[in-house]
Amino acid sequence: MSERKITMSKAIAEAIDLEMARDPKVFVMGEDVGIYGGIFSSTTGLFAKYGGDRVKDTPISETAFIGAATGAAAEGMRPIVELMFVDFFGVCMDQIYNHLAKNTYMSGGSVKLPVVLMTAYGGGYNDAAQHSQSLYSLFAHVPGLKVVVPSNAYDAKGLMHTAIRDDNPVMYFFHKGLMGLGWMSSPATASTPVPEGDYTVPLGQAKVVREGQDLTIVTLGWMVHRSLEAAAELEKAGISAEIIDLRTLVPLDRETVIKSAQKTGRVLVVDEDYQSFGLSGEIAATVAEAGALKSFRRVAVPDVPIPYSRPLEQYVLPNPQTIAQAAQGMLEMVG
Amino acid sequence: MSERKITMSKAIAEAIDLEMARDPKVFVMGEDVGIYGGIFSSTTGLFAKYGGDRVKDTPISETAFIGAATGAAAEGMRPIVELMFVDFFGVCMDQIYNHLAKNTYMSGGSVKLPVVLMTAYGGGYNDAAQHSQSLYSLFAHVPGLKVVVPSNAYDAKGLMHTAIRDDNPVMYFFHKGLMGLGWMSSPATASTPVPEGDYTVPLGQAKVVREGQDLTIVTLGWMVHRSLEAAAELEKAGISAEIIDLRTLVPLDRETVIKSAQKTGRVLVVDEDYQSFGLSGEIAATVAEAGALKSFRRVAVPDVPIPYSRPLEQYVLPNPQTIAQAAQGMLEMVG
Amino acid sequence: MQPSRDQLMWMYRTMILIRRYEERMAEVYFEGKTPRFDIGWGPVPGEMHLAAGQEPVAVGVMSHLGDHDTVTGPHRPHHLAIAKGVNLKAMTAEIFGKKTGLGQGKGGHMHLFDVAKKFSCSGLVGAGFPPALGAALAAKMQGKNWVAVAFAGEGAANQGSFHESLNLAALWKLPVILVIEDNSYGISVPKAASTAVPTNADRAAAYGIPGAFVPNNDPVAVFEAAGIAVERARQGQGPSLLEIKTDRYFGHFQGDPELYRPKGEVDTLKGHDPIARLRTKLMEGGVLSEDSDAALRKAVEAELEEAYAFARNSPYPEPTEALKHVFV
Amino acid sequence: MQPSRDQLMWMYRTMILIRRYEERMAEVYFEGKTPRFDIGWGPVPGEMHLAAGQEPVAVGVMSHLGDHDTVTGPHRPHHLAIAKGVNLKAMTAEIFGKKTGLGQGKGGHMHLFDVAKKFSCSGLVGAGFPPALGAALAAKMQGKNWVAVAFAGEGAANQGSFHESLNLAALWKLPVILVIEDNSYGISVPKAASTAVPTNADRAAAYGIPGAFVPNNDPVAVFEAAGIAVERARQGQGPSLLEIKTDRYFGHFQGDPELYRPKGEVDTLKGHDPIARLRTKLMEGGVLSEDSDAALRKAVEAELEEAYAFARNSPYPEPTEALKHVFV
Ligand SMILES: Cc1ncc(C[n+]2csc(CCOP(=O)(O)OP(=O)(O)O)c2C)c(N)n1
Ligand SMILES: Cc1ncc(C[n+]2csc(CCOP(=O)(O)OP(=O)(O)O)c2C)c(N)n1
Ligand SMILES: [Mg+2]
Ligand SMILES: [Mg+2]
Repeated sequence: MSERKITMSKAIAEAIDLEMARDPKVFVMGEDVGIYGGIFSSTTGLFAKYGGDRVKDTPISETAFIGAATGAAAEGMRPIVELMFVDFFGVCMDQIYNHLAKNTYMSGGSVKLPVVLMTAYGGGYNDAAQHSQSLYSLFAHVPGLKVVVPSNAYDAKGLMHTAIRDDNPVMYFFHKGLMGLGWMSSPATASTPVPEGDYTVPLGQAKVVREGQDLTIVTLGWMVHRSLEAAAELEKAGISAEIIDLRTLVPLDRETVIKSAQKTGRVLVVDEDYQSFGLSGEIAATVAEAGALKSFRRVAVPDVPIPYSRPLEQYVLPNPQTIAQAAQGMLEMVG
Repeated sequence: MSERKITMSKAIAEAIDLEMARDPKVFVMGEDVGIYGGIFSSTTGLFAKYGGDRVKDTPISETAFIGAATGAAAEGMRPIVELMFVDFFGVCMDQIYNHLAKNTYMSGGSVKLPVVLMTAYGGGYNDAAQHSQSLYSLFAHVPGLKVVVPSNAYDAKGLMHTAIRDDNPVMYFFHKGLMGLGWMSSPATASTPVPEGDYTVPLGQAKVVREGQDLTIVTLGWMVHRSLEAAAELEKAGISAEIIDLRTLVPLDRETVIKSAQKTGRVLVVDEDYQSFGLSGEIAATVAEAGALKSFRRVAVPDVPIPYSRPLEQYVLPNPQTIAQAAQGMLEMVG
Repeated sequence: MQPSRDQLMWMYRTMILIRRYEERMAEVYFEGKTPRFDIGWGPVPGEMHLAAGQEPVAVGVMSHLGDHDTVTGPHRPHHLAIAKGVNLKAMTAEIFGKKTGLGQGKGGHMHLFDVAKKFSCSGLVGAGFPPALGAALAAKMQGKNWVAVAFAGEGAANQGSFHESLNLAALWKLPVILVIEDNSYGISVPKAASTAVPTNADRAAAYGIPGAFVPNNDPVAVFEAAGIAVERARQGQGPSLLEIKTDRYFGHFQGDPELYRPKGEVDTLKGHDPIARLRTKLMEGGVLSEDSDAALRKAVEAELEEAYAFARNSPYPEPTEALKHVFV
Repeated sequence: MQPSRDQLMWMYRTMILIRRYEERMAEVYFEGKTPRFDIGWGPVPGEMHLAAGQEPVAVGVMSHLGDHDTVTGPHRPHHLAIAKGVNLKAMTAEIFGKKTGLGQGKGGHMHLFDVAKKFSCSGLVGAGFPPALGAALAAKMQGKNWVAVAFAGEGAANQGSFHESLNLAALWKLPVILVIEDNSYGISVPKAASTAVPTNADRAAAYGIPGAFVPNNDPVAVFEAAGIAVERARQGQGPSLLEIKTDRYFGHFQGDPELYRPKGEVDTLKGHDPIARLRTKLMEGGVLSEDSDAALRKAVEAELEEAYAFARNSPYPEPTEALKHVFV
């Protein structure tokens, strides 16, 4: 691995750049992806290099341009399309989940739709209820979309390469607070050494980012970093936490989760999405079906919209303290 | 309880009728809710009785008319609005989940939105991938919407009364195959005795529709009837299944589920929705958090879009045989 | 632009093929559903939206398109698919839910995908506009003079996607044509109760593009209007919007009680049957004779017979195939 | 319809109040964000979209509205809220995330709800149109002559909700007015790169309703155009569409590097400052003197001071209050 350390936003833009250079069928569409370079810098530099024909600013017409991505992909193009915030999916969900996600199936596999739909998720900077959601589990619930949620620059680049080369639709979620933007705090661990050339990280392989014996923390995205902080605290209290970064929700690497659960006997899900009917439940079910669920807890947004005010938002988002507390609670339990 | 037996569609229309008669602020909007009486007969007779001013046919503009319901409710009206198939939510989800569901919260409770959004769900009659989905867990995942899924005429009427009188947004799901339409098969048990006057069924109270000792089947909607059939089969094999009809997903009656799980030691979720990241997981998590999850299985749509062809659709929808098999499998397991 | 003799004959034959296809489908659809009608029973279950009466739209536009041109259709797609040249056997097999169908039985009547013929459709109202834009964009980016045409009912023109798509198409000068089939109803709702202007063609002004209204359900008039729009698109001059007045002879779907429809309306409409009108014209012009007409109709029946027999005799997919094709 | 002297003075004063509110907010917003700018820091975190320069739209329209009339605004809402008479203290406290705020700190700058003043807004582009229709429908059903006005940027006019709402409003003759604020940009995208026609007013033709374009960012011209539209709506003659050319003096949001903006553009725009222009006019008309202007500005500063002090000194909500208000 190279020693060049870059931000996650740079890693994403770099992967897109390399793919655009190698394949003329790859192009980018979205709001402010051109001169602006993407509100969260996911396309910085691409417009200058490839021009407006391959890096296309769109009107605020998500249904039209995301649906157009489906149509262009059916004709052999490989569009990368940005939905500025995942919170906005409600204006274009029909094109995403009834068409992009289903046409391959409904056509008996004859229609290929190599579309990458990238989108920003997550909170922590007081952007309130309509700009701070995670929502990835909702897309993982609906069949036909692969769902990627990188937690750091290295994975982000490799997963983007894989996503672009995949012949299926891939929803690519990046957490705003991991992008290493000049204007938003990022955990130092989100920027990593990243090779300059292309490489792939496979979809469906979770990563054990910390080995441990006493409990398994299953998490992803920003929460990987907060869980690592919690684990460091727990260490001091003599508790050894294993942390699994899922990296993709579809495909979901159930095996790695189950194996770890069998080892530690305790599963704690740390999730920035709403708690109920989402990821945390799926992990519980997965481990329970394998007969390996002895002790289970979750730290997630407690089924409320994300509030604006700082003390309120801080209260609902999982943080190292609440994670560590939940872990400690599990260890203190009998059984 | 009266001995008059009616269909679920009639029960729904009757509840709306009674509420419209008692409160001039109640009105109905949607596609073909007027002369047609609702594609699934949820509004039959209302247009003739109340006229087009209170039973309004709309253009095929779900964003506009569902958003208008929010606006009218904020001004003191009590709209009942129909989304013809829940599968169509993608064209109007932003109005539903970013506005109808969140405005109360974002306004610190000052905005009241008494909207009933009723919608048809479910498959079993070969209507393919865009007209057969359940999707209720997706709405249960997003905070701010109450979610109701009746399984029979009595509950349907009582829950509709409660929904209309509730000062919060309520998503009211009815299964097409439970409505007792002349043109679609319905289980005989869906039509029930229903009192002629008004009565309420509370939100958040699950119903134990069958008592049993060996395992708990947690289910709702159409699957209640299929589970009852399965339970009758299991009975013959000496297995006693308890069946819980959740009736509402938000609020979710976790207590009843946990109590039953504690009693039987085995939880089987039967769900017509996609399996992963949905209801079945939430039930697993709920019971596991209570420390009562010893044995867990689920029968749900195996994460594929609903296929059109009969043998394919039959294969992916839970049926009495697959339910009974899953139950039997649990009983045979060690532990 | 006037249709050639061959084009006229192609339109005539194709209209008959569509009409007879739909009439036959109407019969087949009720198989297994009598004495009691149940939407889930019989060899062709589920919703069934037939397009008898709307043939002129399909043939008038499709006369100008080749295999390289893309068509997206709505929930009422048979006439469009047939005129686009979609494999009739595979299409019928799909509607029967068979393994030999276009989508191996996974799609059904509202979800016909023929990659070779660049045809697709969707059960969501208004959903076909954006993908057509995408096809047009792909053609443009690849330097081809291919065009894309999206068809939808007049009800669909009130869906947000219509507006977003027209604006984007006009802005990017995409070679795409939006064709609105005004058959007077969106299920039970008459156009006047859904649409604030008399014709959607007037809405072209909101995008600075040409809009044309074609009255009278006449294939030749459609041919002419579509010819201009397709030519424009091929020459890089951007999109057009057409609205075509047409007629729906059947109910919205099979089983529709049609209580909203004035008594006798369909009979009146059938008095202007576009097939009969074109037949008269062709006869008068000496292009068609009683004999050649009979021969043509016989050939059509044979083609239909083959397609329906193929569908009927094809095997169902294995149940477990339901698990395949979520991803390629 | 010409504004009265009182109306002119109200518009003038309110424009100053808005301008100074926004300028002050711009300062406050950077508190706690220097030397390093971090969007999540300081007393006012999160995105901040300021409307300095767009005052004429707010005051010209709001001159015609009372408390019974409903207004929905977009993500850039302060000018509209202030002109609608929203409680300035509670609004500012909301933007500071305080317990005393309109939403007890839950909403924030893009989510201001004042039930008494019938004001609300949303961070989703184009989302305010449908609820305004609903308010208008409620008024109509209740036999009131109240109207509803939805404001949105020119970028929002390409969202599907715009089209659906205009069609439904026209069809049902709802007392609603859609006002498009054309400030030339949707974030970085200039209007010509987002909108296929020069003015959205032209799009009224697609719904058979009046459409007016008001150039020049002039409050009196807005007053006149809005007066006609509001009057029409009150008299039951249905909706109107207005587009108003206005100017955005700040970036899209605070922190916007504005690399897409031609150098010097903002200075040029400020050369046409509508407040300065109205001031000259009022001076020339003898309605305003240097003294009365100074007094008025002083009063405005006092009002602002009070609002900001109230916000600053109010307590934050208790963390656990985050769990309240999902339902009433
Ligand atoms: C977004 C959406 N809303 C509603 C429906 C239900 N629906 C199916 S067809 C139809 C009427 C369509 O009318 P029109 O566009 O005129 O086409 P036609 O049926 O007349 O061919 C409706 C409302 C749907 N399929 N999709
Ligand atoms: C549906 C939706 N898409 C995208 C965005 C992101 N966004 C916020 S403001 C904005 C630009 C809006 O432009 P305009 O409507 O002209 O309003 P202005 O900001 O100029 O006041 C965009 C794209 C959003 N909030 N909602
Ligand atoms: Mg129609
Ligand atoms: Mg703008």
